[in-house]
Amino acid sequence: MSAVATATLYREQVLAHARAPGHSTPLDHADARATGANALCGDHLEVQLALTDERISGYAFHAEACVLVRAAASMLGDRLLGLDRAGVHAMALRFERLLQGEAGDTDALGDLAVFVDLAAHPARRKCARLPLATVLAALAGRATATTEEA
Amino acid sequence: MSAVATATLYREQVLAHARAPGHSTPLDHADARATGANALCGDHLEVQLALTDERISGYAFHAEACVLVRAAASMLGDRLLGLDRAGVHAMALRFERLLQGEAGDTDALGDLAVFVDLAAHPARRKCARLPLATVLAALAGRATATTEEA
Amino acid sequence: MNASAGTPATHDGFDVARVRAEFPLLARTVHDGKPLVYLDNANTAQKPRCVIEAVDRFYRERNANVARAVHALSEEATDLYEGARTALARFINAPSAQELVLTSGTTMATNLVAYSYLLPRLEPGDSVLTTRMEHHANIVPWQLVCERRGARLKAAALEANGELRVDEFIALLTPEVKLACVAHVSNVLGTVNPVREIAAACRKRGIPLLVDGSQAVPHMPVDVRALGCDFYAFTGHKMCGPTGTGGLWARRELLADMPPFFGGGEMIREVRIEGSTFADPPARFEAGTPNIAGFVGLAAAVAFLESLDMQRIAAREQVLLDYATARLQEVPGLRILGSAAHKAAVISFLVEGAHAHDLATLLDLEGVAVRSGHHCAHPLMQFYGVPATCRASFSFYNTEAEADVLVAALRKARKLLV
Amino acid sequence: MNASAGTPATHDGFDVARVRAEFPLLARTVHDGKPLVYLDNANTAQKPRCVIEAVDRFYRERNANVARAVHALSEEATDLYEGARTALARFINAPSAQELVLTSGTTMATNLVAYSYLLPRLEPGDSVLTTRMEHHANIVPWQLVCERRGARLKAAALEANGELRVDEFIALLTPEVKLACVAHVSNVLGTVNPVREIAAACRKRGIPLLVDGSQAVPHMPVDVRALGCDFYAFTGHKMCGPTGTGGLWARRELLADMPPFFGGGEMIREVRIEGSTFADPPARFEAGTPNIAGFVGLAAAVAFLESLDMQRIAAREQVLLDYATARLQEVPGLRILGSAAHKAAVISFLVEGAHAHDLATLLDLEGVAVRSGHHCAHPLMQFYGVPATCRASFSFYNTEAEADVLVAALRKARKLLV
Ligand SMILES: Cc1ncc(COP(=O)(O)O)c(C=O)c1O
Ligand SMILES: Cc1ncc(COP(=O)(O)O)c(C=O)c1O
Repeated sequence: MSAVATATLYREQVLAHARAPGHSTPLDHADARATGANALCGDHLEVQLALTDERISGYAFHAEACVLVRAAASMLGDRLLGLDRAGVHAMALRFERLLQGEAGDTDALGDLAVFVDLAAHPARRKCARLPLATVLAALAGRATATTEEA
Repeated sequence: MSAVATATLYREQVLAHARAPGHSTPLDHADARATGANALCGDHLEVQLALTDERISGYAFHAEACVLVRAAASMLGDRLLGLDRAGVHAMALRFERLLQGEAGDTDALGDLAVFVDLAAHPARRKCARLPLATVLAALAGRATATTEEA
Repeated sequence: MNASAGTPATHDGFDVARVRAEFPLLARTVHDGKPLVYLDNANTAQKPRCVIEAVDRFYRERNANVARAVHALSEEATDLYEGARTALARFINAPSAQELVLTSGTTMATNLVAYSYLLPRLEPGDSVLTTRMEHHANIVPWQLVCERRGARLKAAALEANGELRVDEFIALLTPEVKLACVAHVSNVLGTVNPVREIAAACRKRGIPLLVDGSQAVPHMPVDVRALGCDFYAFTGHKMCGPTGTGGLWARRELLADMPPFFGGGEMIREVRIEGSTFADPPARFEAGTPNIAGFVGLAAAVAFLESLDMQRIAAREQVLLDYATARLQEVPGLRILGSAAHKAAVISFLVEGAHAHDLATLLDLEGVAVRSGHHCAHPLMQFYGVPATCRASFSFYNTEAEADVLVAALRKARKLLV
Repeated sequence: MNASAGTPATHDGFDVARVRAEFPLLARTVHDGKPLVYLDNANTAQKPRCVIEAVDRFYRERNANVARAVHALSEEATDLYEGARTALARFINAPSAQELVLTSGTTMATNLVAYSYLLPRLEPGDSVLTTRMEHHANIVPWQLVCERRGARLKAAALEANGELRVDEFIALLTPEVKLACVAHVSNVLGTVNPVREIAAACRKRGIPLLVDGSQAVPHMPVDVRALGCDFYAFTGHKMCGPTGTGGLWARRELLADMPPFFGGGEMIREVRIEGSTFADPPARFEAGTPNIAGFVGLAAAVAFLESLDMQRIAAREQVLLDYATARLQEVPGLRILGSAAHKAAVISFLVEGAHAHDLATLLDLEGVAVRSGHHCAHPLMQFYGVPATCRASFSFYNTEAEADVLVAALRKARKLLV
C-alpha cells in the first residue's frame, strides 16, 4: 500500500465533485433508470438515462452515499453522452483496470482517472464502481445493481 | 514428563505379571462377572468373582489386551481377597491418586504401586485402570466397564 | 501527534506504557509513518508477546496431534490443549472444564447450540427470543433453524439510549419460547445488559438463556455461575488470543442431552458402517483436529489477562470511556449512539453531513483505525434508522492521548467533508 | 543412533539435511535425550520455519479482522487472507479461487457438504456410498444426515491387500445414491485410490463425488480439474500448515445451489429480524471471524511445498516407502497391512504376540513417534479383524536412517514383549 496513493484519495478534485455534483438535476423524461445500493455500506444511488438511437443523450443521478460514490457519479456523467451500451462496457473495463492499478489508456476516463488512487484501497473500490454498475443495469433493463461481494 | 518414569514403565515386574499372569484359571463358580473393554485401544478383559458374605473370595480374569492391562489384572488379584465393595472402592481411590502422581499410602496397593510410573504417561492410564473398573462393575451388577474418556 | 501512541504515564495504578510494550503491533506506523492508533478492538484485539511466543514455541517444540497417539510429543500436546480448557473454564468460573466445548469462535458456538440444542427441540409455532442489539452471530443461526421448523424469531426492543427494554424482554418470555438469547455487552453500543436479572426471569419460566459474551470476556470479570445463564459463548481473538479459537460453556445437563453435530474423529466411541456411538461431552462436540496451537496461545492470553486483573482492566477502560466520550462530544455535529448507564468502552458515532466510510478512511489517513459500517448488526442499524456508524472501541492498552488523536483527526476530516 | 536424525546426505537430488534444517522441531530430543524420530506424519505434520514465522509476523505486524473495516491494517489482513485462498486454489488447480471455501480442516469440509449439500437433497430410501477404508470424517457426517432422512450409508469393500474393489464401488453407484465419497489416499493403508476412474463412473451416472484429500495434498501433486471430482476436502495441519485450517473445493454450480449452513457475520447480505439474505459463495459458507493467522501460515506452507516441488516430494517419499517396507519385513513376526500397487508412505503393521499400544510406547522410549490404535478408521479395523495397528507414516523430511532406528527399536521391543 503506497502512502502517497492513500493520502491523495480525498483530493480536492474528488471533494469538489462530491460537494457540488454535476448531473444532479432530474431528467424530465427518462428512458431507463436503476437503483444502485451497497447495503453493507449504506450507499444508495438512483440513476436516470435518456436514450437516443440507443446512445445516452441524458444522465442524472441522486445519491445518499459517501464522497467516492457521489464524486464518481458526477465524473461519470461528463463521459457518458454519446455512448451506446458497448461503449459503456468498454469504459467499465478500462475503469476496472485502473482500479487494479494497471497503467493504460486513461484519457477516455476523464476525471474518473483520479480513482487510480483506489489501487491501494481495495475496501473502497466498490464505492467508485457503483455508478457505472448502476448505469449498466439501467441499460440492461435491470432495476437494481450492487457492487458488494465483487 | 520425567524420562526416568517412562523408562521404567515396562520394568521386569510388570512384564513378568503380563507374561505369566496369576488368577488366570477360570473359577468353577462365579457369583459376579463383567467385561471391561476399551474400544479405542482394542483392549478386552473378562473378570469373574466369587463372593462370600459380600466379600471377594475368588477372582479370575481373561485378557486380550496390552501388557499394562494384563499386568494390572494380575497384580490386582493379589490384593482383592477379603475386600467388600467399600474396600475395593477405597483401593480404587488410592490407585487413582497414585496414577495422578500423588504420594500416599501405597502399601495397600501391593505390586500395583509400580504404576506410579503412569503419572508421566496419561495416555496409558486407562489401561491400568481397566481391571479395577471391571471388578467394580461386577460388584455393582453392571455387565460392562470402560475407562476410555475418563 | 507522534508522542501520542506511547504515552509513558501510569494511569490509575495501571502502567499503560509497560502494558503497551508487550504488544509488538502497537509500535507500528501506517500511511507515511503515522503512529498507529488502534481503536478497532471490538473487531479484534492485538496480541501480547507472550501469546505470539506461545504459538511460535508450540510449533517449534511441541507440535503433535492430540488425544490420538501415545508418544511423548502427543502427550505433551494433549496436556497443553486440555490445560487451555482448564484455564478458560476457570477464567469464566465454569463449574467444570468438562462443560466447556472448545470452538473456533463465538459463531461456531452459537451455531452449535442452534443445530444441536435448539433444532431437535423446536416445533412449529415455537419461537426464539433475541434482542434488537445483537450481532448477526446471535440472530442468523436462530433464523436458519427457526425457518426449518416453522418457528419464529422475536426480538426485544431498545430504549433510545441503547439500553435493552428488560421489561419487554421478560414479557416476551412466553411459553412457546424455546431459547432466549442476549449479548452480555453490545458490540456497537457498548451497553452492558443486566444478565443476572434476565437469567433469573428465564429460570423462573424454565427457558434456557444463551449469553453472547464476545465483548464481555475481554473487558470485565465474567462468572457464568453468578450470571445464572445456561449457555455462554465467547471468542478468543477478541481477548488477545489467536484467531480460530473460542468456546461454548453450557450446563452439564444440557450438553449431555445434545446429539452430536459434526461427525468425525475424536467425537466417536465406536464406528460401524451400520451406525456409530458417540463420546461424552465435550469430546462429542469436538470432531476432528482442533486448532491446537491456537488454544495454546489462548491459554497464554488468559494468563496475561489474569496477570493484569480483569477488575483493573474494567476500571481502566471506564476511565478511557469517560475521557473519550467527553472529548468526542466537543466535536460539532457529532452524535454518539448509545449512552447506557452501564456501558463498556465502545463508542459508535455519526457526524452530521459526513458518511461513516469517508470518516473512517480519513481517520485511517491519520493513523486512526476505527470500524465503519453496520458492525454485523443490521437490525440495530434499522432501529436507529441509520445505514452505518463509525465505531471507536477501546482496550486497556489504549491511552487518553490516542483519544485526542481520534478527536483531532475527526475535526480535520469534518473540515474536508462537511 | 544419535547420528540418525540428521543424516546429511543428498537423496535423489533431494537435499534432506537442508530440508530438515527448516523444521525446528525435528532437532528435538525426547526421553533421556533420545533424538526424536517423527513418524506420525499422517496424524499431523511438522512446520517449517517459514510457516511459524509467517504466523508470528502476522500477529506482530498485520493483525486485524478481515473484510470488515476500511483501515489500512484491515486491508492488509484481508489481502493476506484472500491471497491464501488464491494460493491454495492454484495449488490444487481449482478453476477459480471463488470455488474454494476456507474451513477449519477436512472435518468441517465434509460436514459442510453433509449439512448444506446432502441433507436438503436426501430422501427416505436414498443412500450415500463410501468405502471400508475411510477416516471417520468421511463416514460419520454421512451417517448423521442419513439417519435424519431415513437414508442409508453403503460402503464398498476392499481387497485383502488394501486396494479398493473399484468394480464393486462402481456397481454400488445405483440411482438412489445421492453422493459418493472416497479417500484420495488412505490414512491407514497408504492406498492411493484411482480417483479419475471413479470420478468418470460417477459422472456417467450423474452422482457427485467427494474426495477426501487429507493424505494426498501433502504428498503428491493434486489437480482437481484432472481428477474430475465434484468436491475435494483437505486439511492444513497435515500439509505443514497451522492447525485449524483447511478447505473445501467444490464446483461452482454445486456451491451456488447450497443454502447457508453456519449463520453469522460475513455470510449475509442483509439481516432483518423477519429474515435474511445471504452472500454468494464462498463468503456464504464462511460465517464469523476466520482463522486469519492460520491461513496466512498455510499460504507460506503452500509456497514452501511448491519450492520443493510436489513431484519430487512424491518421488522422495516413494524411495523412503520402499526402503522402510523392506527393512520392516525383516523383523520376525511383523505383518504389514496394505500393499496396494499404488501406495503412499504410510505403513501400518502388527507384530505377532505384541499389542500395538505396547509397541508404540516402547518405540516412544527410543525416540520413535508412531501412532497406534484404530487411526479413526474403525470399519477398516473391522475389515481386517484387528483391534489396532501401529502406523509409521513418513514425510519428505524423514530419512532412511530414521527407518533404521524404527526397525532397531521394534526389534528391542519384540525382545521385551514376545
Ligand atoms: C484421510 C483423512 N481424512 C480426514 C481426516 C481429518 O482431518 P482433520 O482432523 O484435520 O479434520 C484425516 C486426519 O485426521 C485423515 O487422515
Ligand atoms: C457481540 C458479538 N457476537 C459475536 C461475534 C462473532 O465473533 P466471531 O466472529 O469471532 O465468531 C462478535 C464479533 O465479531 C461480536 O462482537
